[in-house]
Amino acid sequence: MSDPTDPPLADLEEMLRLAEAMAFASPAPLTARALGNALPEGNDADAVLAALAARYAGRGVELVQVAGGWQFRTAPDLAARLRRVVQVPRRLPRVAMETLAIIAYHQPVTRPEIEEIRGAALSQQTLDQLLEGGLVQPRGRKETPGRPTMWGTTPAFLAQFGLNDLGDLPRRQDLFVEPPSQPSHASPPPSPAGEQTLPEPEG
Amino acid sequence: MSDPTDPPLADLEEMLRLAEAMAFASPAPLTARALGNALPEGNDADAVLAALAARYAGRGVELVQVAGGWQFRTAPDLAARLRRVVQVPRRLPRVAMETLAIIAYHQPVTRPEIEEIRGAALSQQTLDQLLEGGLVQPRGRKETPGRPTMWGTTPAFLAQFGLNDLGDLPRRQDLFVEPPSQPSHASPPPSPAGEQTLPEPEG
Amino acid sequence: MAAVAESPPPEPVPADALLLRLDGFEGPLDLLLELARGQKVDLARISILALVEQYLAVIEGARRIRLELAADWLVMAAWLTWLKSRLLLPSGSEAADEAETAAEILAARLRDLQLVRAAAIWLGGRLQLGQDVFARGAAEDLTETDRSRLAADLPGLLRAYLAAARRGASGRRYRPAALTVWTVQSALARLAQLVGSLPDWASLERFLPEHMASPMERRAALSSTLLAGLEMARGGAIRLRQEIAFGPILVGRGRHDAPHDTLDEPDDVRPH
Repeated sequence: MSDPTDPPLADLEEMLRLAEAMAFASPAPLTARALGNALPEGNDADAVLAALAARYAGRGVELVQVAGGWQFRTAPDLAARLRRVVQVPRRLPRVAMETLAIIAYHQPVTRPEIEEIRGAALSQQTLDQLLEGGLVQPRGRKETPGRPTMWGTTPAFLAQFGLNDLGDLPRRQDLFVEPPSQPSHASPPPSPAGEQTLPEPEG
Repeated sequence: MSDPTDPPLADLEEMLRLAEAMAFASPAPLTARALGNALPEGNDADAVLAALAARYAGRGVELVQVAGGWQFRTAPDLAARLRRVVQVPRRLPRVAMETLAIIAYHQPVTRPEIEEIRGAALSQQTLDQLLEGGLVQPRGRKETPGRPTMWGTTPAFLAQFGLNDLGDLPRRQDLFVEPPSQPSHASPPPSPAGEQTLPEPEG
Repeated sequence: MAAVAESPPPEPVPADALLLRLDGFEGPLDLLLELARGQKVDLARISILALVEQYLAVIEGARRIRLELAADWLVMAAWLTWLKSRLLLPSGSEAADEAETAAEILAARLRDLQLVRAAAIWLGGRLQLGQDVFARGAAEDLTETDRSRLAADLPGLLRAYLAAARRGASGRRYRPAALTVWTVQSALARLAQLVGSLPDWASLERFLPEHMASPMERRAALSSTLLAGLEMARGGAIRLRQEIAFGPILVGRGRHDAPHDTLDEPDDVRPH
């Protein structure tokens, strides 16, 4: 109910002002009932809201009817214009980064081989992270007992790291002053410098 | 800069729509610079904002200049009616207001300096009230023994009290009937903070 | 613009009234300022001596009624007592000059506090956002966060490779890989789960878990799966069959009409 001590709302213009302020300041859509309670008795809240909506039609801000009431919204054409996409790139966890690097240099490579090179177990979660990122893909199965899946990198991997092809990766011998001893059963590392051709990524 | 793919803003009316939408959608006051970046080159953002403010004058929602930008706010005369429908936080108690005033006038200022001026200890509760309201923030540390944190006000402080910048605070002599004489430094009265120097007001 | 300052209390507050609400003061300086305002003159011209006497009277009164007074009230009282004794000395002496200076500083501090009070009242008189004027109630966030991109660059990849290869090389002394042991319990659960979904007489190997990469692990898993199979066959839930010696062991669904007909060819089943 309107408080009797408030100055009377003289006319439609005053009622429009109140409806405008209420719709603007309310955290939730303004219902006709809530507005009606604030208006002097005998006034049609629906009519006031409709008049207000008409006044804002075509403006940069519009009064629209949403679930449960009326709310000011940025005009759709301008909202689209004002929308800004903020890029927040994800970081790959260290384990995933190491695994990816090993796959890049040793592809096609099986999971046990990756574990051998890293000297640590490879969790399914890590592999899933790389798969979700579209960075690695299965590259057939190795014809050894258990026929383990072999893994390789994807074109998305090349794009992510700004490489034209795998040959752009620095050669292993340029990375290591003293090359680490090779695990006996891992497949021979491809030399990205090109003495040995790398299998084409399938993606 | 305006995106060249955006449709051209036909006229002032379109620029007013855009300014209206931006001021409305922005959580912080809209700066003329931000609007200027969105307007076609060669347009005066200040003039557009002033025109928009003029259009809203006397309405239930007004465009006012605060904290270095422009923000839509409900008209002050509607406050009593709106307090019934919008949740209103408790007003800051006197102690918090005085502490805020000291920080506003003496920033950056340390807690011992605040206590020196007020002649009373600053309670954690008071500091919490100011921090919760986002009204004050740390402003580095003072290079004195103990390296106490220095405090200053925030843009939210300006916005809350309807100030465009700190220069809108009344000058000391306008608050005081007579200009205060320069205090000299000798054997001052005891203070709870135990500091023996009066902070030099920056007023 | 809203009304600016509330005007200060028009009447000086009598000392005994102050006494009753000492707790309402924010420390000695606050009380001194209140007393000074009671002098009804500009703060620049207050009588410090009169002020000191008023303060000491209030404190004396408070101590008569209840002894609990915070230390800073008493510290101020002691200091003011010292100040009073010096202010009463004939002017010109060094002690009197010192007292004059101290009195000026006290007056300056009171003016500073008065200023703070005035500033706080001025601020309080402003139209406050959230109190008197209201911003938009429902936020509309037009920014979108795109986390689809990856923060990874080539140097990071190479660093990772070096770190992994070094660690792998340094740990490459003989160290048996930790076995993933496929327990009979797990095998039982998996068999029970899969037996309905695979065609009858599927090879036992098809019931092995996936990701059994090393041959050792596979053999261990095969043993536990066979043990589980024997256990389930005993209960009639499945049937086992091996057509030739050392050939694949085949798994079929149990015959519910003859639950006690356990193994079809029990003699053929042996671990390999």
